[in-house]
Amino acid sequence: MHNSPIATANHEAHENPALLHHFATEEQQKNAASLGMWIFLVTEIMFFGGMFCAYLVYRYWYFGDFGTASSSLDLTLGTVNTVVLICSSLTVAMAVRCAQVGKQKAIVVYLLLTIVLGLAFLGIKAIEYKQKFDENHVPGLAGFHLEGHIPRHPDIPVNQQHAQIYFSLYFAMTGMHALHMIIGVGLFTYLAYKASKGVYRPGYYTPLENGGLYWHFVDIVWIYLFPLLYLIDRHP
Amino acid sequence: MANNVDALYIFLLVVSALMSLAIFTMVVFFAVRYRKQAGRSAEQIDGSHALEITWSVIPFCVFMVFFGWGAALYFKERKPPENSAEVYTVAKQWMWKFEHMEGQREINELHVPVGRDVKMIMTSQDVIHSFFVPAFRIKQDVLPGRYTVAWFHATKPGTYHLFCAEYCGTLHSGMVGSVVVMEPKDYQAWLGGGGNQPLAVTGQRLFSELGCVTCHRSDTQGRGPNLAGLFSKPVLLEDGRTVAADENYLRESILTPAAKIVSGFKPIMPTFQGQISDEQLNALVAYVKSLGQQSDATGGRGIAAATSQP
Amino acid sequence: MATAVLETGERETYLNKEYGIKSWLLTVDHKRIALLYLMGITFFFFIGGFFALLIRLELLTPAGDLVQADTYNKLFTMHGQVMIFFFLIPAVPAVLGNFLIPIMIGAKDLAFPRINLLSWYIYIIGGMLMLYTILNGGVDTGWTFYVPLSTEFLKTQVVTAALAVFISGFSSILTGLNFIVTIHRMRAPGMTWNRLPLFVWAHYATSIIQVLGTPVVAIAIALVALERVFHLGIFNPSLGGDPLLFQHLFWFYSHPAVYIMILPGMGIISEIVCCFSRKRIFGYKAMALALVGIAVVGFLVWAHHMFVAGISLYAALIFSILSYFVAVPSAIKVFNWTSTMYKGSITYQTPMLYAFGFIGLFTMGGLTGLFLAALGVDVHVTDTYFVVAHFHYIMVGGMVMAYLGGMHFWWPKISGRMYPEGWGRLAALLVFAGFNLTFFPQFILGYLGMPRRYWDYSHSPEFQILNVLSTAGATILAVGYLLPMVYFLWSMRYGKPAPDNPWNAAGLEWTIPSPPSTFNFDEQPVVTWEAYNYDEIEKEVPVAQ
Amino acid sequence: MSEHISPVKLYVTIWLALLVGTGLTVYAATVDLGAFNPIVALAIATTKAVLVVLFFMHVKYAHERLTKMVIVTAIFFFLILLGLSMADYGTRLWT
Repeated sequence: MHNSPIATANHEAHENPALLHHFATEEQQKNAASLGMWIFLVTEIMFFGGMFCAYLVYRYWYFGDFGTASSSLDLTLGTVNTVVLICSSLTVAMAVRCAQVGKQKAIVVYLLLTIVLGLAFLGIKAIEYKQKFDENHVPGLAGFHLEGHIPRHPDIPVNQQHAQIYFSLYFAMTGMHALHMIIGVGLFTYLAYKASKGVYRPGYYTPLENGGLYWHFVDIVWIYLFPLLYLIDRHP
Repeated sequence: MANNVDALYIFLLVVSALMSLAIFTMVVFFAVRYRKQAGRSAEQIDGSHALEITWSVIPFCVFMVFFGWGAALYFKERKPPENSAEVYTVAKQWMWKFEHMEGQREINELHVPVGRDVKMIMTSQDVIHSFFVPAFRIKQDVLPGRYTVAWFHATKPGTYHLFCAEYCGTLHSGMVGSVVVMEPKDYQAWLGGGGNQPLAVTGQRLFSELGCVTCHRSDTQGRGPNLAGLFSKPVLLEDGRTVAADENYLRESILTPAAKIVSGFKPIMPTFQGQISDEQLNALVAYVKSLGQQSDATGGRGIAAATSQP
Repeated sequence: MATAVLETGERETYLNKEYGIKSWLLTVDHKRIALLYLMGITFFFFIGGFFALLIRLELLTPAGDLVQADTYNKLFTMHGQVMIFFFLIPAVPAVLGNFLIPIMIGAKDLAFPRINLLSWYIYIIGGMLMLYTILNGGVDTGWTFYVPLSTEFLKTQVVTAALAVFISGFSSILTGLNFIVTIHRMRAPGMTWNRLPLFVWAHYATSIIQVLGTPVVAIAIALVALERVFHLGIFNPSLGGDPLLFQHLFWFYSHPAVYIMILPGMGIISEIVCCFSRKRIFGYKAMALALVGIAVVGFLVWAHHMFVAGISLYAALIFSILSYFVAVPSAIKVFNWTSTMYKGSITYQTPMLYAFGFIGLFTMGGLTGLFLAALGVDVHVTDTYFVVAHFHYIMVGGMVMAYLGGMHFWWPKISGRMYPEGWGRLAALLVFAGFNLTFFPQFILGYLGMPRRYWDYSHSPEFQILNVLSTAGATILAVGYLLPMVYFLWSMRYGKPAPDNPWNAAGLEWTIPSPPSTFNFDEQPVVTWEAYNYDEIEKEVPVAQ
Repeated sequence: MSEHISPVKLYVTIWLALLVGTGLTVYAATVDLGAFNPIVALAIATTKAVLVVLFFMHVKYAHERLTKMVIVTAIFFFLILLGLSMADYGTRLWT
């Protein structure tokens, strides 16, 4: 096909320190890294996909109980967190753009902003978890109890078992997402350090770009988690 | 059923044997005929779409015969005939507990009459087990939290192996038993032995003891739906869905009543999850089903009679 | 061509370029990493094989007399987990694939050499955790980790075993990722998709499965661990959870995983059959397409493991018919290999003997798969020894035969030495005979109704004779497996030095010295020929040897 | 992959669109749309995800189809997982 890399034994290219020995050209190296990142994101889609599948099955079975459990989440904090993540995606995109145009100081600023936003997200998430512990909404702990009734059915109390399934999924999915955020913050700390050394420049910013792809992906997962977990059956 | 399964099995065996014979013969023939010889070198052939299509389409057609035959058999295996004798089965690590409609209880041994359809209504108290009687060619996993169903029709008296076929922990291989198929008269004699209370009667007693009867009345005045004639009928639910009132529906409605509210009723029934044993649950289900088989009037009387108890 | 020469006068190769533990443990050379993997998988193969032997010894007599019930359950569990996750899945891709793919496509290395090394370390960490599990009392969930047995009932090392599998999964994912990128981005000029050896196509298809499937089983097993440790309730039936959901997620990967094992084997067999028949492959495009087709359709059939588990009848229908769809490309492959031999000039060296064995055993394994896909028959034979025999025909009869065939075929390239041909043929025959004696009786046992995972069958002594045959076969098989290990090791020192192309075979790997130098090619090769150009090779060397 | 450099204005526009989408989805959840509530929620989420993928992740400007094919493949197999699982769960109650 058309993308067969035309690699020539170009010895001059090997004097470039950023070019690893087994690649013929910088172009080839860059394309390889980018494809690798996308394939990694494929595995991430399938990783979260397993949990989304479990979610779908139980939401289909226990729709009413899921509605009640969902409404017990703090919508304000959830919305704020969504906004925080969207802002962080913008700062990441800006950081990559700064590398493209060669504004090396601005890269660091945007990366630090991203880290701050990422930490803010994690902080808010921690507050939400704390609330769930205080309210006895943690599955598997003795004393789990969710007050309330099925949406629009004041006479049907929520099923405690099914509510536990909801919260199990909630903790598994948001927990796995938070783990990705923590990894992301670590990754961006490294990138910010490298950027402060002036490593990323218009010709070479692949690690930064791939880090950005990762961050955007984690953002997209949240874009789905937010309505699926927080916004089930909230209407009166 | 065993004969039907064996017929398909033998058909598969013959077709596979022919296919492998053809392939093995070709491999051996080519290996010998075209071995390296002086003065002859390999003739290059790039392939042939015509041949490739042939050996895709022909096997595919044969496979579709396998599929169709296997599927037809499966539907027969999975759908118990009406009016089968019913045996409620509770599996646990590592034993089989059976309860006949007539009230006989057995452990690891199942007595059934020859020439009668027998429907196993099974659940597990702990992990997944699997009810497997090789002689009848049937197998069905037994799951915690719901009923699964299997059926068979024994044609020859004798004693047959019963195995648990799904790995279930330490003594998985000890979770074995036997199915004793008896001549009808022997079976009747065996049934007559115990002076047991029929399962539905046990269920009826529970029905009043647990207070079910105060709401599920035989008239239309009850706070709960009238259960007479309910079994296997479609039920219209409050949320507009219609479900079939099968064993799993009855089970769920007793354990988590709020899950499926019958149209026109309020969800006031308390849950019985964790309050009754699997055996009691089976008895209740058997009782409600028995209401379906009797005429409404008899069912009503049965309940009315039971109301006199405290 | 300036070939580097060492002070000792030897040619510099990837093997003698550097010495010392560090030069191996920190290497980023795909060939050295392949050898690191070779050590890992050989180690785990013999651990798993040891468990298998104990299982067979226990089943020699009907009563459970050799080991305790719990021990037996641990044996078959750990046999399965070790063999599947630490031998079968990495074996061909991580050893032969790792070694050969860059060379076959004319590259100096995989696209991500450091990630390649990382995936070996991840594999080893997973393996160490598995060893820890074994030494710390073992695990008895069955390799399938079925809930709720694994989450709530067993008292063994379920969490560490789950973690071991989880971690090794990432090794598999990274290997697959590396291969896909390498095959897309690193091909030499002229090495078009239509010129790739089928071995490379097979690994491309395999990698797709690794990348798409492995994460799903990873999360399923992670949820089991979470359910066990934190008592989350996702599959818990007492909360209204569905144990079958775990089975769906598990088999979504674990069925395609069978193709992770067998597809690379199919790649090897294509290389061997062509070489020893001196022929181009019959129907290159159909063969490549069939590999990818099996990988894709293989994702649509997983619930055929659950026909008696309590899934819906209608879902069973869908999965049954789709299972037959996947049989068609498999049939194409068998017929095309056979046709490749037609009018060839066939010789019977050890790799070819393994290829014959593979075609026979894979055919039988595949055909018995048709029995299991037929719903009505599956009800009877699933979870019996019939299934055990079926998947061993595919995985051991198919994949291990192909693996050994490939090891013999490329051993001269890997080690620079020839293995002893006579011993090689003997071992191939022993493996074939031992294998059939071990597993053929199990088909019959299964149809007679012996359930799998039974420690004690004293209630059915009629099963004994077939079990004795099976155990007898297993001992022959064990000898057949030990022999190659012995003579491969022997040949590293005493074997005849291998020429660059001992089989006079086609393919870029045979154009470079044995063993290759670190960067494989001194000059960037440019490919101008189709795969398996045996017509041209035969013309160049009219009568080889 | 992306030598393309997007203008800041584009990024800010996408960012604003994402924020509007968030507001919209929260609002839509409070309105009774019957069966359409989840559909609307998923449609908004998907729109947001597509914006992120196309512009923030630069897929719109990728030179080759490969990146898009990779994404489509992943979504396809994810839907296979959901679809065939629901083929079981959706038909269990059929008789």
